[in-house]
Amino acid sequence: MGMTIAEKIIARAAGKETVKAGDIHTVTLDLLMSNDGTSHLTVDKYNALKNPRIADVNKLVWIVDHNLPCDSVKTAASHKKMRDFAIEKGIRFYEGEGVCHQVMLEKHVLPGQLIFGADSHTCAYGALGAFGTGVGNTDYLYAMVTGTSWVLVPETIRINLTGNLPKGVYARDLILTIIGKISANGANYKAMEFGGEGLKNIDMAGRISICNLCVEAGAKTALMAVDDVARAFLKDNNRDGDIVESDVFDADSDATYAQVIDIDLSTVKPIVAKPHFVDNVCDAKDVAGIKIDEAFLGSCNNGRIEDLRVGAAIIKGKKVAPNVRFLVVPASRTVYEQALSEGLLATFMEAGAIVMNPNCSVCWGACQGVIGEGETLISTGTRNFKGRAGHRESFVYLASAATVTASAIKGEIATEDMV
Amino acid sequence: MGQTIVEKIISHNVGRKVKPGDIVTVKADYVMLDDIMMPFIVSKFNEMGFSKVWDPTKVVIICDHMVPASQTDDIRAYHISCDFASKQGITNLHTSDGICHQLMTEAGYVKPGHVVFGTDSHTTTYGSVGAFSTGIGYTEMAAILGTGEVWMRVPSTIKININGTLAPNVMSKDVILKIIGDLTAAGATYKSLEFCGDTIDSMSQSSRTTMANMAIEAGAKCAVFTPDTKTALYCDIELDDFQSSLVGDEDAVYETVLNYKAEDFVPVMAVPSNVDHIVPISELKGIKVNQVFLGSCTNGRLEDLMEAAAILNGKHVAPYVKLIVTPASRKIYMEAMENGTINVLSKAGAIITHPSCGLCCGRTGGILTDDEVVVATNNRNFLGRMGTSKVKIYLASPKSAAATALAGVITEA
Amino acid sequence: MTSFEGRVWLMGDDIDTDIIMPTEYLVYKTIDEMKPYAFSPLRPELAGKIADGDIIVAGNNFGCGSSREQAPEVVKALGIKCVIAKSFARIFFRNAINNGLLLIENADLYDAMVKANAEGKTIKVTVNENIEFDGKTYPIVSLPDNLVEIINAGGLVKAMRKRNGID
Amino acid sequence: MGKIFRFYKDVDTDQIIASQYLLFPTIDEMKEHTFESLDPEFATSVKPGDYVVADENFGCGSSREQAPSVLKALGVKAVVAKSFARIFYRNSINIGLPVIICKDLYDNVNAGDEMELNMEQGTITVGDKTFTCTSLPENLQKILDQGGLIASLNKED
Repeated sequence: MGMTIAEKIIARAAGKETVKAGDIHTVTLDLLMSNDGTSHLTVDKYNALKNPRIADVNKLVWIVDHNLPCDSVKTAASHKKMRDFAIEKGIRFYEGEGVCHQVMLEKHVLPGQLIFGADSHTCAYGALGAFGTGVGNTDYLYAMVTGTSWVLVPETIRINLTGNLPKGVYARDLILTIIGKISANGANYKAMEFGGEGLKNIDMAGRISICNLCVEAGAKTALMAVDDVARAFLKDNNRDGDIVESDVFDADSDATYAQVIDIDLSTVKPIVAKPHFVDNVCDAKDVAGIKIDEAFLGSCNNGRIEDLRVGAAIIKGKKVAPNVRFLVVPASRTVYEQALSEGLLATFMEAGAIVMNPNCSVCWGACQGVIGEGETLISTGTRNFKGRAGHRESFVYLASAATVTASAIKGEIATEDMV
Repeated sequence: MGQTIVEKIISHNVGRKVKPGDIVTVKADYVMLDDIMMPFIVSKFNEMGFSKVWDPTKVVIICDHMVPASQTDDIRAYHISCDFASKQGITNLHTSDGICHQLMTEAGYVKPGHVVFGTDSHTTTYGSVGAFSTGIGYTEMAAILGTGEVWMRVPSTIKININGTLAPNVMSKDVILKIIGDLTAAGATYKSLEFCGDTIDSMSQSSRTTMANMAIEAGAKCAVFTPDTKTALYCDIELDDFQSSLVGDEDAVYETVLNYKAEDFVPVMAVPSNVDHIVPISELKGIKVNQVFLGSCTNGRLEDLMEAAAILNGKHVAPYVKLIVTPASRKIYMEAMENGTINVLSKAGAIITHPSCGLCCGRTGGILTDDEVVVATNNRNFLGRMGTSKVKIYLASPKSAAATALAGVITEA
Repeated sequence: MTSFEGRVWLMGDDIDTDIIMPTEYLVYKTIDEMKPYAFSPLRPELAGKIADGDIIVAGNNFGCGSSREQAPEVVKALGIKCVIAKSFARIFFRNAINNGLLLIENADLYDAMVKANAEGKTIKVTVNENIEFDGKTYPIVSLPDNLVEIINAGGLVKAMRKRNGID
Repeated sequence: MGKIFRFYKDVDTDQIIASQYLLFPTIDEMKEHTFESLDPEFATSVKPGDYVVADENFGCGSSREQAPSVLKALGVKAVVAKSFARIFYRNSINIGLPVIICKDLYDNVNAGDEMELNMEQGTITVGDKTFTCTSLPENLQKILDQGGLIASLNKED
């Protein structure tokens, strides 16, 4: 009986020959990522343990990205608690290097790894063939102390891609289409596995964007087979030598799937997710003309160099609409410096955009960039829940980098071809 | 009898010769309104019964304290700013271009000889181009918006004469900090500071701006420099006869004249929690820091970023120390991108934010908590300004700040 | 001449505007919302203790720092009848007058009260004449005419309303 | 007996506890903001022993464990929903907050009704109506019985 990628990774981490969906196994984790959203609580719980200890400090990566630079005294106290703990225990610590998932993908994630992140979008690591999943800080603490955890082997939904995305349509539109199709809990407890000839035509940024957003369909993780595109990304980050070839998995042809979805990429259109759910999607054209107050190009979903290139190409020589705030937030220092050297940041600045330091920004709604009462935001961020971007009476539309940039120029929701 | 610079500017404005102590009514050449005060200004303006500003071309509205917003209610001030501008036909509106005091001269508003009021105490900054400018409250601003004029008392002048060459590790920030220490925080209250001497003549426009900006920290009403060719170049004008006359006369009456030798200045910091509590860095060496802030209307200009970058080039800030860089304006940020400064700072580990007031105004940009230490290039180290009242704030020059970021402890450049 | 008595809160030199009203609270919609945070960096409990008619006596340079008019407004809203200091910072002085908050400069009272550790004691103020404390009289100077005009109008807003023919 | 607080479908973690409170130093400081945008009165009106009842996919969204933690800190005895989002479910078990799947309850009760939960029998009683709920998988029941994951760690020592 064949296995899916998720099953193969769990089998490896559990030290088993085979596993099947529905089994519960104890696994050894390869990496444990935690950010400033919850680390201060993890520290408190750690200190309350009878016999506090860390199984393997080399597997821990702690990243400050949600509120940076810090904007309140309470946050500052929580950051200090996290930082002091990391220093004391010798935990690898990043502050100011970018959004956690981007930093992890650039510097740490490798194919075949099983990774817990105290952040739901940890499923992004599937773009490099790693099983990343979001956990709470108690789960995190248990894994940190014991080096292990239990996992329920998820069923897998297979998404087969064929063809090519039309011009002006992006991976972001594809994943919004899929979430709209299967709904916000359509993949609850399940793994989403992407494959097919069409996947080869999607660049690394697009793949990360797809995997990252799978949690919005409830998925436990998202996975893609490692191919030349993934290997090239690791090579660009000087980590191709770290690949363990025996951990590079692809699904067996006779693997069992809970569901198989076939998508012809050429049929995908620019999509917008309307307030207040990610699965509340429609054709971007159907909401064109809705007035916006702010536009956001960034986040672990769409703050990569490829996304900035798309935005910069659209806005070059044009201006942000009067009184609209267009936030451009590279996902990491690496992306920032690349965009700087390519002149993209200058293009955005020239157009009147606000270029912020790499952080989570308005995607998480408690950092610089929040929106006010009655305001409307169009965003490449991950979520559009009520109040997610700031005031509880505000509205968030999710879209691709192209649609967001076009909207910033028009001052209302618009697609690339409308500016 | 001769006149000081500020007496000449006010005389020119009111059309007759004035002397210190005279109460006069001046006409504003420009007024500067910042976002954080806009809700209050507009409400007072309405309460006073005005409907139209006296001259929309002379009103400049700048959103800088709360852009991008970190709290949802901050947006209210943004909308009030944009709405008031649109209703009053004010086109001088900057929603995300940088800090007000940088933009007032950089964007071409304030020129030598102007009389300018702003709803921020650091409005003294524009004295660097030979203007009279001072901070006022929002009620008074509302009255000026309606009438275009305001009463004031002609200040007496303290002349500060500096001659010689500054040491390479001494910046104009060290000079003004030392002077504030000597004058004390209230030593120049109600007075004008007039800077002159060959050290001042050889200073860049940017360095002079740092000094004018901080005059308020000695309580001064304003600070003025004689406009020269550098000023003319910066303001993109040719000085007219009046502007060229803005020199303190030989026989002008000064309240005090302070003479300094440039060679006597050393790198200093203002230590917690008073701007006039000045200590040479040689006596502070080794104090551990958690964060360094390079920015603000005091020291967020291209020259400041470049001086810091020269020290940081090819190196990296100390582990666990955050270096936060907030350029003073969009133009400065873009120039610093263009000439490679931003790349050097980023490679050294700096966190570079969008141009705004940032940490200096204490609402965002790197707030700290109990027992943390920050070395900052801005203008105030008051208790609680950057977080809790147990945060220790040291004010320094960009060079000293950069050297400190590298070492992780207070260090002389 | 008007005279009044009030309980005294003693504060030091250089009480800056970040102490009187920290930036964090400046965007609150109303002065009433800001009130509880007045003086909080230095004396977090003080705002809750100040009662209507109390008087602040301070050292040099009271109100130095920013131009935030919330500072004098909040002092007035707390019920402070007047602030007596050795000296005032310029912008604060102007803002206080514009809001009708009485400020009195006196060099000796503060030293005498600090020496006697007299926080909480009552003093008597006769406007434009003198202050009485502990059996001694401290003379005060009169305000310039143009300021008296603004105070008499009830602050700058009222003066402007009159000018615009509203009141 | 406890009172029912009834919420709809796809209640996400931002509604349970919004981002701007997550970095407060303690759960106790956060808990007064629970369900702030959906029901600003919730935190003050909920009593220990009360229940949260919801439709499908309760707790979707982020992995923030602050979400079940604030409910537990306010004394919520259990959350009963037609289904739960994965991370929320796991987090709740880990901290010892019972999360009960019951397909029929939501459609048959009103906010403010009094209900009784019997976890051993897997039943819920509201007035004269009784509903059957699914019991927890064995390994999860074990964690819950131990008093959450932390307690199990402390027991090992």
